[in-house]
Amino acid sequence: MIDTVELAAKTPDQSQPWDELGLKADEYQRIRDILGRRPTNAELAMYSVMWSEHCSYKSSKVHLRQFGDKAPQSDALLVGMGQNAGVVDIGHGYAVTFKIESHNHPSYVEPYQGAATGVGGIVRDILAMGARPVAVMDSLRFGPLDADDTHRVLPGVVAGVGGYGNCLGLPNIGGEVVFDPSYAANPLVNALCVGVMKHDDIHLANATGVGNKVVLFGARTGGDGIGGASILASESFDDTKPSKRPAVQVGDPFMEKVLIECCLELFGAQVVEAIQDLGAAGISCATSELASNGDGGMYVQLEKVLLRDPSLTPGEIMMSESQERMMGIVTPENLDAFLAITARWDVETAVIGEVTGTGRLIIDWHGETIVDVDPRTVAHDGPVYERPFARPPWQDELQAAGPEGLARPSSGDELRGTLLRLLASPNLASKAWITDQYDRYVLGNTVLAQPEDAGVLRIDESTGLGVAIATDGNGRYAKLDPYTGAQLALAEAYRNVATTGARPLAVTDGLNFGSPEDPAVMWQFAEAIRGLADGCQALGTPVTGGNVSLYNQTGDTAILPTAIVGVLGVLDDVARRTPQGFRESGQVVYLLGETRDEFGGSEWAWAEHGHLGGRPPSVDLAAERELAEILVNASRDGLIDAAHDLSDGGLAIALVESVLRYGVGARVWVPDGLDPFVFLFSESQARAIVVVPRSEEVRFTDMCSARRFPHQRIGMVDDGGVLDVQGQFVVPVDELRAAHESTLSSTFEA
Amino acid sequence: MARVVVDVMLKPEILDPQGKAVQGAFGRLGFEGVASVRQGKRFEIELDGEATPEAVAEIERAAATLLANPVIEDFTVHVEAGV
Amino acid sequence: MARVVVDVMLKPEILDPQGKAVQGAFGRLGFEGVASVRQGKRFEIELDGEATPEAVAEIERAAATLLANPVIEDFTVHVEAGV
Amino acid sequence: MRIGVVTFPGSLDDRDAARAVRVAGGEAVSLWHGDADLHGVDAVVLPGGFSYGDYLRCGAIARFAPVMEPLVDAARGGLPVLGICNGFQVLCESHLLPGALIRNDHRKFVCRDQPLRVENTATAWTSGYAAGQQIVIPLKNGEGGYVADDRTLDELEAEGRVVVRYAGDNPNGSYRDIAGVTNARGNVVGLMPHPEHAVESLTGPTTDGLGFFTSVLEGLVRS
Ligand SMILES: Nc1ncnc2c1ncn2[C@@H]1O[C@H](COP(=O)(O)OP(=O)(O)O)[C@@H](O)[C@H]1O
Ligand SMILES: [Mg+2]
Repeated sequence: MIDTVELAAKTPDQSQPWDELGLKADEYQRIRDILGRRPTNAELAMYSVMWSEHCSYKSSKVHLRQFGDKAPQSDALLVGMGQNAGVVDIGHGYAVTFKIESHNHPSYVEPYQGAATGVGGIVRDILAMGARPVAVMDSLRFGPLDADDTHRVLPGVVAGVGGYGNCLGLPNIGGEVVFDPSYAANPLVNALCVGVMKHDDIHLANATGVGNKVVLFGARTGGDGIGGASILASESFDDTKPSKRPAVQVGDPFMEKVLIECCLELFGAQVVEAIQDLGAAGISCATSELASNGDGGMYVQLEKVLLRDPSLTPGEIMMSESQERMMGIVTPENLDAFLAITARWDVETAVIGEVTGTGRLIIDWHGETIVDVDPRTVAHDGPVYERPFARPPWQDELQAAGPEGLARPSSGDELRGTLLRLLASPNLASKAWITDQYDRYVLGNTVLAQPEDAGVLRIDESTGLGVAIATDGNGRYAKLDPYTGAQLALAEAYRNVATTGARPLAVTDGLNFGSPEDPAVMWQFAEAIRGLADGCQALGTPVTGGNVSLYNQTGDTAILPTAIVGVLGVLDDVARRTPQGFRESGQVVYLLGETRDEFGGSEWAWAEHGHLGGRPPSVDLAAERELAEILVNASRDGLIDAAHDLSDGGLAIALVESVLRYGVGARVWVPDGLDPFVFLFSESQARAIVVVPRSEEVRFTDMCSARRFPHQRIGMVDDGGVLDVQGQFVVPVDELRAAHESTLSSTFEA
Repeated sequence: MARVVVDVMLKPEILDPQGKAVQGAFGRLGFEGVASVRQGKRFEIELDGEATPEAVAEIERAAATLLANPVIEDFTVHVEAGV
Repeated sequence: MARVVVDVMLKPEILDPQGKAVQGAFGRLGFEGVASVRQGKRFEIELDGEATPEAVAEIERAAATLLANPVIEDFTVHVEAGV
Repeated sequence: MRIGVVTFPGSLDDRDAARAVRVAGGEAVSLWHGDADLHGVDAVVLPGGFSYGDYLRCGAIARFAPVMEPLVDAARGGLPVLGICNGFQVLCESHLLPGALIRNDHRKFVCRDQPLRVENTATAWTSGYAAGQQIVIPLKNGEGGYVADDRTLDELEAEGRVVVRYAGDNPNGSYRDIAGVTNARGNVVGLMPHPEHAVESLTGPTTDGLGFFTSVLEGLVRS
C-alpha cells in the first residue's frame, strides 16, 4: 500500500524507520513540525537523504561561510558558490567553470564503478552550468603501496577514472597520487572537471515560469544506490520486495557522452530554461533544488518516470542514484523542439511535471499525493550544526617531535643514495603507470598535461587564450598544522599554475576529513577552512565552489586531514606557456626563493625515517605572489625556457624531473653557505627553478633584483647524460630514470 | 582433461550498458521479438586432470574471488560434458 | 517468454590476453591443475514469445553478423530450458 | 578538396580529425552516422573514439550505421578512406580491411607517444612519407592488438600491405608489430595510432601526422 499525505495525516502514530535512515530524533521531530504531521514514506526518504551530511553540509556550513565572507574582490567571478559550480571570466567573452567532487566510499566498495561514476557525476555538474566539459583531473589517495587492499583498489580506481573519462572524450590533464597508511580502507577519489562557455551561455539551475514543463531525460531509473532508502520498502510497508537494493551505481559513459552532446544542442537551440544534473539523492534532490532555487513550486507525476526496474516503489524512485540522467525545465512552446533534439540523440525523455505558483513541491503517484512540502525546507533549510571542536591533546606533542634529531646524509655517496631512494619512493616515483592509462590528447587542445606542473588547455584557437589548472594537497603538512597545511596546498597549486606562465584566478576545493563528531577532526576541519579562506584572501583568488567529504575513517582513526585545492589560471596565449623540462645545453639554471632548513612533514623524513612530526614549512603568501608574478612575466616576455616548482622532495627531485623530461644532463653547484643536504631536499615554499637562455640572463636577473626576490645561479643544462652535483655526486640519467620509473610498474605488473 | 565452464553475469538489478547497446542494435538491424539482452562473460577452463569434486570446488572458489566480482556479478560453474 | 543463450569464444589460434591473465592469476593464487583458460562472452537473450525454430534461426543470424566477428570468433546458440 | 569526417554516437576525435584536415589545407565536411549520404566528398576519415561505447566489440555496432552503406560502396570504388583507431576497428568489422583488433595484451588502456615506421608509401594516405621513415604520433586505445590468421598476415606482408609498423617496443601485442594496414588498392587505410593528434607542435608530440592528410590532398589534386 502506498503511503499518502492523506494517510499520513490520519495515522500520526505510525512508527517510521527514521533511525535506520540516519536521522536523529530531533531531526525527525523537526520534519513533523515543519509538515504539521508525520512525513509520508516518500517524504521521509527525501528529507533523510537531503538532510544527510553529504547533501546538506550540516556540519560544515557554519565554517564554509568564510569562503564567502573573506572572498577577495575579484572581477573574474561571474557565478559564485552555491550553484552547481562557480564560473570565472577569462576574457574575450569566455567563461570557465570548474569543480572538484569526491567519490571516496563508493570507490572503496567497487573501485572501478565508484571512480567511474565519480568522474561522470562531476562532468554532469559542469554540463548543467551550460558549459562544454573540456578536461578532467583526478586527485587520488591510497593506503601503503605494498598493502593488499591497495592492490585491489588502485588498479580499479585508475581503470575507472580512465574508462569513463576516455570514453567521454575528455582529456585528463593532471592530478595527484599519494600513498599513506591512513588511507588504507579509506581511499580518496576526488575528480575535477573543467568546462567552457561564452558568457551568454551560463545557465543557472532554477525552476521558474509557471506552466513550464519538468522533463527527465537520459538513462532510465533503476535501483542504483538506494541501499538506505530500501529500508522503507522492506521494513514497513511492503514485505514482499527484495530487502536489499544494490548500493553500487554502474556508469554508462557512452550514455553520458551522448547526453553531453544532446544537452549542448539543447542549450544552443535555446529550447531549455535550466538543466539540473541528477546526482546524490536523484529526483528528490533535483526537484527540491530546482524548485527551491526558483520562485514558485513544482508538481510532479512520479509514475511518468521511465523505469529500468518496474518493481521500484515511489520512495525508491525518488532516491535512486541511477547515473546519466538530467532534469530540464522547458517552456510549453519549446517542448516539441526539445523532444526532437533528444530523439535525434536517441535519448529517452519523459515529461514528468510542471512548474507551479503554489510554493509547494507536490509529487503524485498514480493520482495520490505522496509528497507535499515546501521545497526550501528540504533543499536549503536543513539542520545546521555547530559541532564542538577542540585542538586535540596530541597536537603539541606531535609538533614538538620535530625532524631535527633524524640522521641526515652527509657524504656525497650518502646524498646520492638518498636521492635514488627518494626518487623510487611511492609518493615521489613517476606516476606514468597510472597516467598512461588516461587519454590526454583528445579534443586536440591539450598544451601541457602530466607530468607537467599544471595542465594547460587552449580555449580559443584564434587568440591562443587558455587556462592552466593544478590540484594539490598535503595531508601530512595538514596533520602537523591544519591551518598552515591548507594554505600550503593552496600555495602549491597556485605556484604550479604560475610556473606554466598562467595568472592564477580562482580556487575550487575538496575537503576530505574524518568524522565531524570527533572534536579533534572538527578542529582540523575548521582550521583548514580558516587557513584556506585567509589564504585565498591574501592571494586574491576566490573559492568558487567545492566539495566536503566527512566520515573518512576506520574505527576511531581518521585519515590525514586532506584539503585538496584546485587553482585555475589564465594564459593570454598558450604558445607562451613554460614547460618543465630542460632541453637546451648551455642554458642557465636559477633557483628562485629562499631555502631554509625545513623538514617537518617532509617526504624525506617520511620515506627515509617513517617520521611525521614538527612543523610544516612556513608559508609566505606575499612571497608566493611575488614568485608567481616573476614566473608569469618571465613567460610573457620570453625570458625563460623552462620552469619547475619545488615541492615534495625539494630541489633534488625537481631537478631530476626536469632533466628526465627530455633526457638531457645538468651540472649543479651548491651555493655558498648552504648545507648540501638542505639545498637538495628541504621543502621550503615559494621556490622554483627556471632555465634562462644566456641572452636573457641580464634581463631576468634584473627583474628579480628589482623585486628583491632571492635568485641564485645554481647550474647549467648540458648534454652530458648525467646529473652532476658538483663536489657531491654524479648520477647517470639512465640510473635516475630507472629509479624513478620502475616503482609502480614493478608493483602492479608483477 | 576436462573442461569446466564458469558463466558470469551482472546481477539482474545492475545496469548492463553493453546489453542495452546490443539490444538497441538488434532493434536497428530489424531483429524482432527481443525483450532484453544481457551480456556476461564465459570462462572455459581446461583442467590437467579429471573434474573431480575437489577440482570443481577449487574452481568455484576461484570464481567467487577472481572471475566474478560478487558486489555486482553472479556466477555459475558447470562441468562440460564430452570434451 | 524464452531465453536463448549465445556463447562467443575467440578462435583457438587467436591470442586471448584476458584468458592468459586469468590463467596466470590462478597460478599465483595457488589453484593447481589448470591447463588453460579462455575468456569469451555470453549473451542472454530474452524473447518476447516462444523459442520457435524461426526465432532461433533469427538469433543465429544475429550471432553470425553482430554478436560474433567470424574473423576471430566462433559462437554457439542454444535455448535455455526452464526459464 | 572536401574531406568528410563521420560522427558516430560516441565518436571523440572527430573535431581533431576535422582540424587536421583544415591544417593540411583541406575543407572538412561533417558526415552524420544516420545520414546515408556522403555529400560528394573527395575522401572520408572515420575518426577515433568509442562509437556505441565500444560495447560488444569496438566498431561492431557502428559498422551498421546508415552512412556505412554508401561508404563501403565508395571505398570499393576507390574513394580514399582513412580509419583511425576506432575508425580502423570499424573498417575491419566492415571487412573493408582484413583482420581484427582485440584487447591490448597488457589489458590496459595505453596513451603514449609512439614511434612508427612507415612501410608503404604507395597508399592514398602515405604517399608523402619516405619509405622506412620513422615518425612519432600518439597512440591511445584499450583494444589495439591487431590479429589475423597466418595466411592473411603472410598475404599482407607479401603484398606490402602493412602500412605502418610499431618501432621499438610493441605496445599492445599486435601480431608482427602491425600498426596499420591497407586494402589491395591502397585507397583504404586503417591504423591504431592517431596522426590527427600530431599536426600542431603546440598540442602534439610532433607534427609527423600531418603527412597523412597532405598525402591524400596532394593525391586528389593530382588526379
Ligand atoms: N592521478 C593523476 N591523474 C592525472 N595526473 C596525475 C595524477 N597523479 C599525478 N599526476 C600528474 O603527474 C605529475 C606529477 O605529479 P606531482 O609530483 O604530484 O606534481 P606536483 O608535485 O607538481 O604537484 C603532474 O603533472 C600531475 O598532474
Ligand atoms: Mg609541481
